[in-house]
Amino acid sequence: MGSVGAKEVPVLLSPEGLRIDGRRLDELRPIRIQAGALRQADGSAFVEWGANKVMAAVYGPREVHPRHLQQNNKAVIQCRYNMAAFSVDERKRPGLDRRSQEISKVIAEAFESVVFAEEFPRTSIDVYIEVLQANAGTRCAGLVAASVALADAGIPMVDLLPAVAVGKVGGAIALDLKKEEDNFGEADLPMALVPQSGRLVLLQMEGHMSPEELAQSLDLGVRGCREIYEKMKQALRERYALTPAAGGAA
Amino acid sequence: MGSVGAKEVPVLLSPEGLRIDGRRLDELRPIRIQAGALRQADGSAFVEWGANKVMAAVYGPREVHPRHLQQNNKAVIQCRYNMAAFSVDERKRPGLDRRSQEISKVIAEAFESVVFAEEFPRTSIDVYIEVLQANAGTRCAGLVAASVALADAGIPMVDLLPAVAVGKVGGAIALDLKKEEDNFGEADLPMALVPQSGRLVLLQMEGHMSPEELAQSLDLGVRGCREIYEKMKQALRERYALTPAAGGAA
Amino acid sequence: MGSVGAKEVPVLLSPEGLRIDGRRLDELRPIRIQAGALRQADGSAFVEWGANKVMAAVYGPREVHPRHLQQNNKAVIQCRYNMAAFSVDERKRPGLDRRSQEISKVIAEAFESVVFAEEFPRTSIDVYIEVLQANAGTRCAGLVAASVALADAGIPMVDLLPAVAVGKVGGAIALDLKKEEDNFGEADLPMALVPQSGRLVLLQMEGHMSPEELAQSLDLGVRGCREIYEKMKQALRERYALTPAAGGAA
Amino acid sequence: MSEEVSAEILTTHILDLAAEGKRLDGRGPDEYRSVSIEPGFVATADGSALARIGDTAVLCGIKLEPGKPFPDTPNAGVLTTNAELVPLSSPVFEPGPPQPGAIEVSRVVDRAIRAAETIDLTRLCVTPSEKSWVCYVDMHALGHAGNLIDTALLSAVSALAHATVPAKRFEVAEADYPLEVRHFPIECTFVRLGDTIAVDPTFDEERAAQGRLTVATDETGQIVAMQKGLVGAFSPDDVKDVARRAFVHGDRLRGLARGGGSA
Amino acid sequence: MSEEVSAEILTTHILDLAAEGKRLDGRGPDEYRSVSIEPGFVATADGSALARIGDTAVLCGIKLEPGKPFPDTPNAGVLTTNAELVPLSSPVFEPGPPQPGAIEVSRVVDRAIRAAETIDLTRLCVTPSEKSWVCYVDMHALGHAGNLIDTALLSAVSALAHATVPAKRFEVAEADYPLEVRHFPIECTFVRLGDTIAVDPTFDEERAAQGRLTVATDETGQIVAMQKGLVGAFSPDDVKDVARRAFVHGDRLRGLARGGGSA
Amino acid sequence: MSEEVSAEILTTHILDLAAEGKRLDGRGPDEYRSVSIEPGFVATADGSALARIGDTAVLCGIKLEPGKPFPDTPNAGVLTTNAELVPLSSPVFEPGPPQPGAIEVSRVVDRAIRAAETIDLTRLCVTPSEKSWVCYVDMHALGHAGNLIDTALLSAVSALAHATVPAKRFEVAEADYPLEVRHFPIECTFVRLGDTIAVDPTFDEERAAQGRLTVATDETGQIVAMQKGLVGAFSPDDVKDVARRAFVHGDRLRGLARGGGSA
Repeated sequence: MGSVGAKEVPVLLSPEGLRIDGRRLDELRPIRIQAGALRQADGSAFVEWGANKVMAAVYGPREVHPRHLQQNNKAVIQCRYNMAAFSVDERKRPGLDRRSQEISKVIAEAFESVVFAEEFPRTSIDVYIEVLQANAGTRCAGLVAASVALADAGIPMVDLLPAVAVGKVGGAIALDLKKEEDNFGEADLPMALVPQSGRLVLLQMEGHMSPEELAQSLDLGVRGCREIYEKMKQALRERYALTPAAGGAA
Repeated sequence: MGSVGAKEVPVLLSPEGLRIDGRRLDELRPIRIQAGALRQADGSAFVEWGANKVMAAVYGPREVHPRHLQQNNKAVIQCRYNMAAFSVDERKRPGLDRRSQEISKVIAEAFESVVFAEEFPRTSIDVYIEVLQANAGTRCAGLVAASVALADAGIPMVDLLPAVAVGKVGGAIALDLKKEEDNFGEADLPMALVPQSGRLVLLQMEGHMSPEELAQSLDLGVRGCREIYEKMKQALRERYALTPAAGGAA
Repeated sequence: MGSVGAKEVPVLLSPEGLRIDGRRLDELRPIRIQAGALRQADGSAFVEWGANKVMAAVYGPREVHPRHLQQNNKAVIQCRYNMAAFSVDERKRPGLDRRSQEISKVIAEAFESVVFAEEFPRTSIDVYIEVLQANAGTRCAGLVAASVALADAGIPMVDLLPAVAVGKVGGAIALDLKKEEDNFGEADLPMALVPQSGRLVLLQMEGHMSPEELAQSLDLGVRGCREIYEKMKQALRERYALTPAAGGAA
Repeated sequence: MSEEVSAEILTTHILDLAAEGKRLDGRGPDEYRSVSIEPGFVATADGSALARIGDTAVLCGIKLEPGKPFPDTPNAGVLTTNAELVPLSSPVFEPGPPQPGAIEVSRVVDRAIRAAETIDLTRLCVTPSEKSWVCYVDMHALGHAGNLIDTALLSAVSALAHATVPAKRFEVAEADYPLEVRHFPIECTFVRLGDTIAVDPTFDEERAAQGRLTVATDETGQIVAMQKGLVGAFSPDDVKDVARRAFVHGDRLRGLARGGGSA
Repeated sequence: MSEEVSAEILTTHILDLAAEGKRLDGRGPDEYRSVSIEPGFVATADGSALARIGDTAVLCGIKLEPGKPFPDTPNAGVLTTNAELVPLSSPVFEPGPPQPGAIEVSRVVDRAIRAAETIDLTRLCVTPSEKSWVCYVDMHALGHAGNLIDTALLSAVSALAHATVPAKRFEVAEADYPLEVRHFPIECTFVRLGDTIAVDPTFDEERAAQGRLTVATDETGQIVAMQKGLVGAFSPDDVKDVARRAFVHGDRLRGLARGGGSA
Repeated sequence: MSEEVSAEILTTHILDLAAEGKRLDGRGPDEYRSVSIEPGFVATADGSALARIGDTAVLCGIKLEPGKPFPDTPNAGVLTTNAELVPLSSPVFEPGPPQPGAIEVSRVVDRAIRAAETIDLTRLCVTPSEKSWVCYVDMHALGHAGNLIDTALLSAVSALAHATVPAKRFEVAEADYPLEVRHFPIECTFVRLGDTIAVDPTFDEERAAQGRLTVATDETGQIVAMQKGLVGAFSPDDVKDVARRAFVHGDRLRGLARGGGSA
């Protein structure tokens, strides 16, 4: 999407309808989810998704910092999505830029839509997402990791929150864009689904899509989310099959 | 005043004693004051003065933020004078620079000199001034707008605070400098008057003036303030003649 | 120590074993300590040490700011080591850089190791160090000044804290490096001693030293500290022999 | 009665009304408040417009200055978007660094402008890799009575449509010339109030909302940007329906963004 | 007895004394505390001076570095003034970013230096639009017992008067040379205490004051800067009278600023 | 039972055990927890390594970019070290600007790398005074269970040892080439627990400690950096003893830093 005035644009779709990495249009990148990756946190997860590596940790319910954010009738959910300086091609200055702050906000709002926050008045549930290696789709990978971490922390929720981005590359709607597709594609549409209700709690979009393409994208994204949902549940099952806190990020 | 080493200096006073825009030395620029320009605020005013456009709003008396500024025996008066990025020729970075912070301080002190703050202990009266288009004299325009906004908010005060800058251009003392006069003139002296007592609660000066010129400037400035005072009262009369909250900045 | 890739390296040790300013290897630079240099502070001291000029002031025990740092069972000791913009060859931007923050931390920890902080629960003891002219060894000069200021403020302590840096120049271990020695020497090792116990509460090191050189450096530094200790006690004796608050930094 | 309690009562009332297809200010669920745009409000800017939707007002000023292209887009100018939600405009905004809400407004508007290719950034390049125009889009809130996003984009698109490239002043060309605007993205924001999805929410409706959804469309029938915000959820069918409605409103408001005026 | 209460009692006492033309430290209303200036206090600076008025002390250091002229003044060097009111100097100053009080001191001193044309900035230009000296005037408070503004300007003017342009060190010229100071502005600060207007206020008098007025004069009989501060008011006749008194004190203190010493 | 009280009980217990030469996790006073290093963890970095000591984990990524030498070292590249103690890694870290603890870790690691002359900065100079490589060493904590400093330096040295200079990508040379690492500094941290001085403290041991001492050694038998931290004191003999022990552990861990693996 940031390609205006860029040097050269690659071919994103082969005549056979295969993508730059050989995937079909409706195919996810490989995804590996490890619940309980950090011993210090109340809940945690490590996600490798294509060439993304994302760690998430949950602390809480605990005291609210800063104090004036405390709410009398429910927990506040604070999210901090952060990218490591070395996670992208050009070194990123440490600290939260505007993009990270916006993503932190929409992820927090997504979780507020499913967590039973009124069970923990006057507390904070802090969700931390660290992107260690980025290759498009980090907000979705972060959401998936954080959602598993919340479950690992025992925070009661309506449901897990699978997430995936759909996009448009070479004129076709495609699932789960990787970096080159995201950079040079025509549209990007990340979403997060509540599987139980079939509703979306995160939805953003940028690019060009007709109403028909939007409809097609939403359908494809929902299917992708349901596929990821199974992997999330599997990761949590594995976590509790193991002896507690086996640890190890990698 | 910022002309040292600059490219070229214009002629500021004609042989007939007229100024760059045809005004006499003791003549104000056109001024239009609209009380009650913002519905959200407790009081507000919009001022167009020459080529200045300034909006002011007052909120309060209300809770003090940050809390430690609270005073047990009176209201604190907080002022924020801010310039929009596009209000000046060269784009200004958003946020308060040192100049804005100094002006905020002297304006707050001017209002503290006339507001009956002891009537509202443990509260804050917040005065916000946004300069949307600047052409010299914005602190005076801001003070006039904020003073009308305080009256519009029903804050009890000794008196309204008219304000104007006097300066020295082409060797002569002149009322209400516009931008070219301010940039290339020899002195600038903004002031704010309490009409009832005839005393000044804001006074700054920069440039070169003999004691005689200072005396002349103070007299001219006081006359200018009294002229503006009439326009401020007229704006408030119009405000209350109208049905409430007619709104509309422009 | 910051000499990699620098322009030229001077000769630091003469064939006679004398240093760049004619000192022997175990010789301190001249040091002058004035206790009670500031009337506003609860305790203060001004130290001229070689070409260093350092002022220290102590305020407290007093209310803790910010409040959440307050400790129920003891005083918190807060230290702010700051360098004036003009104290070094190349102008330093005002405010605390990372180096100043690290030094503030290790100095605070050194004082926490000797002050009877539990005598003043829920208070703060604030130690301010301003480096006005720097020539290597400012953290030690600051520590000495602050230690005398703490005594001047009547804060109960196990002992005063003399401090000095030892280094390696021209292959030899030398006491109390000056700027050229620090810039082009092979090692720098600042330390602060509790004379009563013979233990070190501040110790840092950077450069290259064999274990034997380390042992030699520690012994030389301890001797240097004991020499400075005498000057510190003398300064406090002079302070109380004088009529109170004779003042004057210079 | 505390602010918190009165807000809760108001929320209940808004939801009750919505269940009957009604709104507090008498509008239907698919009705905008009055909209007006005044281009050229600020003479010191290279382009400007004051947009109002009801009592929400945003003033946008454009400034163009010579600068350098980014290394990864050597043939393009630079576009910088910033929204200042100054405390003058609402009791809920505080002084200090931009809050997440202000950042979201900036970024959502920025995405719509950029994705719609509102201006051709390559035409803002003077010498590849060396010199290009930097186009600052500064939006200043002057009143927040709900739906800041739509108001902000209206002000920005209109300000761009009336902007001049100060090429003569900066000695880049012989004469100043108008900034060319190729597309006119319009953002339409909706909120869920129970089973009703209402367009152009007021401040109180935003507080009562169970989800907010913004859809930006252009004049060629394309959706160019979307943003779901606040706590709450939308079904895929909701999204499709909202997109359809966004085109209808977008076509109507686009005329204002081009020419100014009120509707 | 709380700090607040004791401050209030002290204020009443100061005002009572003032009504009889007296001051807490025995001075008359038109008397300064002892003033001293020590130039050359800091060897690492290109110029420096430690100024004291009573127990108020400000150390100013000048640094000159090669830089670039501002685009709108291509033929002039750059002057940058900064006051650090460090917490070492008073229990009322806190660590952290500069507070409004520190900003006011910086700006008032800066205006006096600039308006008086203390140094000829065009002589700090090396190559128009390309290279010029940046002259940093950094003031560091070492004790705040009232009247920081006058003390700060004394330290700054004296430091400038004793400064050297490090032209050789930065390879701009063959040899270093003294910075030329053309004018010697002196600031005199007054406070209203009831009907009395007293010069050179102490810390407690500033707290008791019903208005503060600073007037900067130069050696040619010109007023070059003024600043009214604090809560309170002055009549135009007060201002004229204060200006007259500022010239008398200014002429006396100017000798110190030029040469150092005490009075 | 409050956090404060339980921490105090734990401290007493740790000190009691130490008096008998024992530790909470069964180690002896001179034993490290398990140590492992995984080089090449991050593909987007020019070099990277994930180091673990027990449950403490630090991920270091190296980035090299063309830049300019500092004026006072015209023949050298630039090395920049930064540690992010992100709140994900421990309940004691808070969001916001770097705290003194994070700054200390950065600076202690930076000093060890620099003093040991780990990389030859002059080889990172491309054109003297004009162009050089800037080498960013960014360390990201992923778990803080005590002894961050040793873990951080292990991650940094290993990441440097496995880094590539991206000379082709930045068009500085025909091909990328490995960054040459000349020395392998290893930091060993000890804490005083009563009369015992224990290596590789856990989080709880650091809280119980009466002083912390870190010694960095290189493979040539030199001590290159030291840092005493926390409240507490060490005698000169303690320091000499700790240095001796640091060499033993250093020699063992250096192999891991070079090649990766676990011990």
